[in-house]
Amino acid sequence: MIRPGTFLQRAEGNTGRVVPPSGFTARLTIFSAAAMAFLAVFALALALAAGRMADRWDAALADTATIRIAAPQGQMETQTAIVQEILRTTPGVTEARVLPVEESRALLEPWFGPDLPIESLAIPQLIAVRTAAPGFDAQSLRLRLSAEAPGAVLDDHTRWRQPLVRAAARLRSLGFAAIGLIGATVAAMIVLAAQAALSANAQVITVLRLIGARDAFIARAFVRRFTLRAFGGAVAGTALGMLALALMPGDPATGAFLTDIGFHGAEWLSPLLIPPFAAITAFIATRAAALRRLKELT
Amino acid sequence: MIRPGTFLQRAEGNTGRVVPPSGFTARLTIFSAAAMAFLAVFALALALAAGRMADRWDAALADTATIRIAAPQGQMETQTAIVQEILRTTPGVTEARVLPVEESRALLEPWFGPDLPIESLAIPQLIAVRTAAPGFDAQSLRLRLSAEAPGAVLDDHTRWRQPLVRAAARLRSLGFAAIGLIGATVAAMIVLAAQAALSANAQVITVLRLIGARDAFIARAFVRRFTLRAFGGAVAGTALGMLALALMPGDPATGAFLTDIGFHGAEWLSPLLIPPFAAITAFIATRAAALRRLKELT
Amino acid sequence: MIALENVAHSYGGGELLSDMTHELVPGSFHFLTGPSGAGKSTFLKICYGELVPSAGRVHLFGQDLRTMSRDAMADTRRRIGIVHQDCRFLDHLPLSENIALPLLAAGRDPAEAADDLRALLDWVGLGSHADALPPSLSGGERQRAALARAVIMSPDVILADEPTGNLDWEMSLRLLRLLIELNRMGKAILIATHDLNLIRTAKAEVSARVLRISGRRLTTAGADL
Amino acid sequence: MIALENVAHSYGGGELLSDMTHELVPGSFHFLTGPSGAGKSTFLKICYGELVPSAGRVHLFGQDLRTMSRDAMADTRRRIGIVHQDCRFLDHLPLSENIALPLLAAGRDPAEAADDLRALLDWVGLGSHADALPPSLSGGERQRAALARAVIMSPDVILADEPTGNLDWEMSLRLLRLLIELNRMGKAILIATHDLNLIRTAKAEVSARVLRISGRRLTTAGADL
Ligand SMILES: Nc1ncnc2c1ncn2[C@@H]1O[C@H](COP(=O)(O)OP(=O)(O)OP(=O)(O)O)[C@@H](O)[C@H]1O
Ligand SMILES: Nc1ncnc2c1ncn2[C@@H]1O[C@H](COP(=O)(O)OP(=O)(O)OP(=O)(O)O)[C@@H](O)[C@H]1O
Ligand SMILES: [Mg+2]
Ligand SMILES: [Mg+2]
Repeated sequence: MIRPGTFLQRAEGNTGRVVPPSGFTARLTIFSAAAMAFLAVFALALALAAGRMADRWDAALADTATIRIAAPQGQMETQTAIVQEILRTTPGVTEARVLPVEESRALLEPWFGPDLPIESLAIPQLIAVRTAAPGFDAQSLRLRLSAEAPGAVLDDHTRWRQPLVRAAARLRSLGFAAIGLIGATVAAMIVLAAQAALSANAQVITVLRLIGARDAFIARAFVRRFTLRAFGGAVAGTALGMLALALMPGDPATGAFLTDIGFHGAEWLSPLLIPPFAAITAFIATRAAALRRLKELT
Repeated sequence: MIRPGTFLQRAEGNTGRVVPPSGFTARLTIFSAAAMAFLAVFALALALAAGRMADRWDAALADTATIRIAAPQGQMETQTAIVQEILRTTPGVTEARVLPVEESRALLEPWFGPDLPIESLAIPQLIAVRTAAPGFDAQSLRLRLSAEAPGAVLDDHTRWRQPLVRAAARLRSLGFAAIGLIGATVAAMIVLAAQAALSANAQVITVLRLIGARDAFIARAFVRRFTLRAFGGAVAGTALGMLALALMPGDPATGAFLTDIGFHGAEWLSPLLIPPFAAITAFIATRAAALRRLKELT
Repeated sequence: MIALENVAHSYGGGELLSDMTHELVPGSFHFLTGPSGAGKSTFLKICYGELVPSAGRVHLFGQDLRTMSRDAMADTRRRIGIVHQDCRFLDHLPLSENIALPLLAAGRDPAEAADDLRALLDWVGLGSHADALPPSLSGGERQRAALARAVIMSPDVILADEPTGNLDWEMSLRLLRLLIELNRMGKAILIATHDLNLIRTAKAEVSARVLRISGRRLTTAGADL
Repeated sequence: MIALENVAHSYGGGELLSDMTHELVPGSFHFLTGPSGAGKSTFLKICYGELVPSAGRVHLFGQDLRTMSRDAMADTRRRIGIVHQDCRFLDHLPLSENIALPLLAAGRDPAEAADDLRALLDWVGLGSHADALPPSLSGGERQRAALARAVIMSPDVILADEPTGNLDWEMSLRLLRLLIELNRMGKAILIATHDLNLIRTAKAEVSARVLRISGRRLTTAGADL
């Protein structure tokens, strides 16, 4: 069980003493904050990984195309030259690279084995093209190619891209939904815990009001305590979550999305937003609940 | 805000009346159960999708191998026949299928385009082999092949499989960890809410004990109420979660794992385990907490 | 029915009660007095087993407190009517249900005793408050309600801690008369009180003994009271 | 200082208090009596603004209750010492801190008043209980603590609801003497009580008026009391 450290008690000062220091509402608040922060760290990691993967797909596919030139042995070089010339004058093409034989062979290897007699095959020449989204017009390039280099075929990967881009979009929204869901749950749990604490301490509030304590004095005692508890709990949960992620055996070699859940570089800073979020939520929730409750008393 | 329906009140009967009907602990219990059930539905869907993908990879790769025969035009058929004969007598091989030209061509198409003059190419003959894990010994098959059909090479996909199998294993454990995490959180939240309710109702317990109510009578009133609340909340949360999943735009066409989160067929029954789990947890937690609290009183 | 033998109690600090021996027999009527903080409530709590004394033996209806099971203790409590000094109720149930609660706990149907309940409420002057929730009652009304709850099961022993502290003299007499009535039916009565007038009035009607806690000891007050 | 003008109150049902007019002036000493449930506590709650009456006007230190801001109300409460019938405390703070609480709420440092606090605790006989938590106090000890808390700020008005209900006669007299002392310093005192002996004793020492609530009206009891 996570308990408020002495630092919490010290941070509360003298006024805070009028609220009972521990008890079940304290545990409840701290635990809710910690559990939700822990889950939020994972959701955040998931969302970031999803975003990363979406970016990767977009970057890898959206701006690339391939031109395949199939021509009799003699005309291959001419046609390649023509295509290169065409690409040089096509708006939106940022790079065109004629694939050397080794690369074509590497692409084929899984199917034919390393001892493919590639020289003896009339395999097509491949040109990898990098394009810039707004200026590039695949249709007009296709027309020019068929007119000037009939052996060249443009493949702008649309067939592969469309579903992947759709998937990426859904993925992003899934990530955001998860974060929103967790955030709403944190907020609701803290609101409920604050209300629970206020109900449990109804007597404290009544006594304080009767001896002439102002609303601000009473509310402050509760708000301070709850904000600190939510913050402390969230810090603990976030730290645990980050630790768990850091200790998770990494395997980036596979490049698969699912094994890539975790934070990269500066992303490690993003979960640090969780405790302030929890604290602000607790502050607002407790303040509103306390003032509402106080309004019921004269 | 989710409120206990009248059915809950009716289910409690007469004894239940001794516990205050609503208030913040009721809301807290119901909300915790609902929120956690909602999250659990998603975690379950995630875990199941992870499991599905792991299975797919395993099935697709673990028990397959490819034999590639590169031989001069004339010897191709002989060697193919020899290899087929060898496979027929190899223990652990459950199926061997000579790939027709169309399939080889389909595999190559992404690289060479549809108008590849496949007949004119001396492309290797591919044989897809299905193996049964325990009996199959890749090493001895390789030795036999090199002795009897020197043009045949066995590719048992180890190179591709290893990282994917590793990834799949990690994926499965990730899924289980998520479910375990949520489950533990549900349990802890319910335990805390039950303790909160017992503390809030300390006076009820004291009064009942003083007027001669037996422990079982007092505990029953609380346990019943809490079990019903946790169950009701979890039913609501599970229903909402399942609804959200059902309404999520499906896109199975892409076949990508991440867009495949959801339940398939009989899997839709699995989240129905969540409410009983919540109810049992609440039952055990409240009973233990109530009896522990009662032990403090004489 | 309730027997204390060389009972002593301390709450951790010095000893509060020392070497007290006393027995409540059927038909007896006792008052318990002593300065505030002397240990009257503590003595009563020992009598009905809410507190286990630090030393000595307590027998409730023949059973030793230390060896009693929890269920036996609950069953015993049904034979003892208790008015606590700070009368506590189930704040969410109307007064009538609160007073009928001992019946429910004993597994009886409160509806059976509806007539008794009504007569009792009228006697303690709460007939018009049957549906009120306990927090809306006045201090004296709570005390009367607590007494009504203590006697509804017609228990063998009635222990009342300061039952008239917030009541006017007429109402105090009314409650006293109810207790005297019950005493005549053979119930044992023990009332902790500071109200000497009440004690004097009672002594005029029944043979009541007055116990006094002073200097940690239990003494019997003489006729000088 | 506290003035009620044609005040009436009902809790929803019939009218409980009707057409009450009364003023507490500095140096006055009042007792308030009436049968249990007559509305004494209700009257006091109206006097310190916990209840807003259904009709009539209440002025606290010259300000109209209806137009007072919440902060002004809090500040006014610091000039009124209140002993509630069911004395409530902060159960997690030791008695001494509970009694010093009004100082903390007023923004003063409780440490300054440490000597006053000690003297006050000794006067009400709680010197040895300064570090006890409220739930471990006896009924009478709570009442004395509540009175100590009410007077620690040396307020202009002291309203006490049944402050001696759980106290023995000696201790009641001690508290009465404290209140008479404060009254001689010019404080207005209003005590709701059932204890006629207490009223008689007080009348022998100060010129106390006795108010009576009966039949929804506020009357002044004559010398017949
Ligand atoms: N739970 C407790 N822990 C510590 N001390 C306690 C506890 N309960 C009571 N005491 C102390 O024991 C003493 C006797 O308390 P008790 O309630 O028995 O007194 P009492 O005779 O009933 O007094 P009163 O007439 O004021 O009700 C008091 O000084 C009180 O502070
Ligand atoms: N919040 C409330 N809601 C409804 N009725 C109430 C409420 N508070 C008090 N009453 C009723 O108003 C009447 C007067 O209550 P009050 O507490 O003023 O009486 P009192 O004169 O102080 O009596 P006592 O001497 O018993 O303390 C009682 O009958 C009580 O039931
Ligand atoms: Mg007592
Ligand atoms: Mg009153």
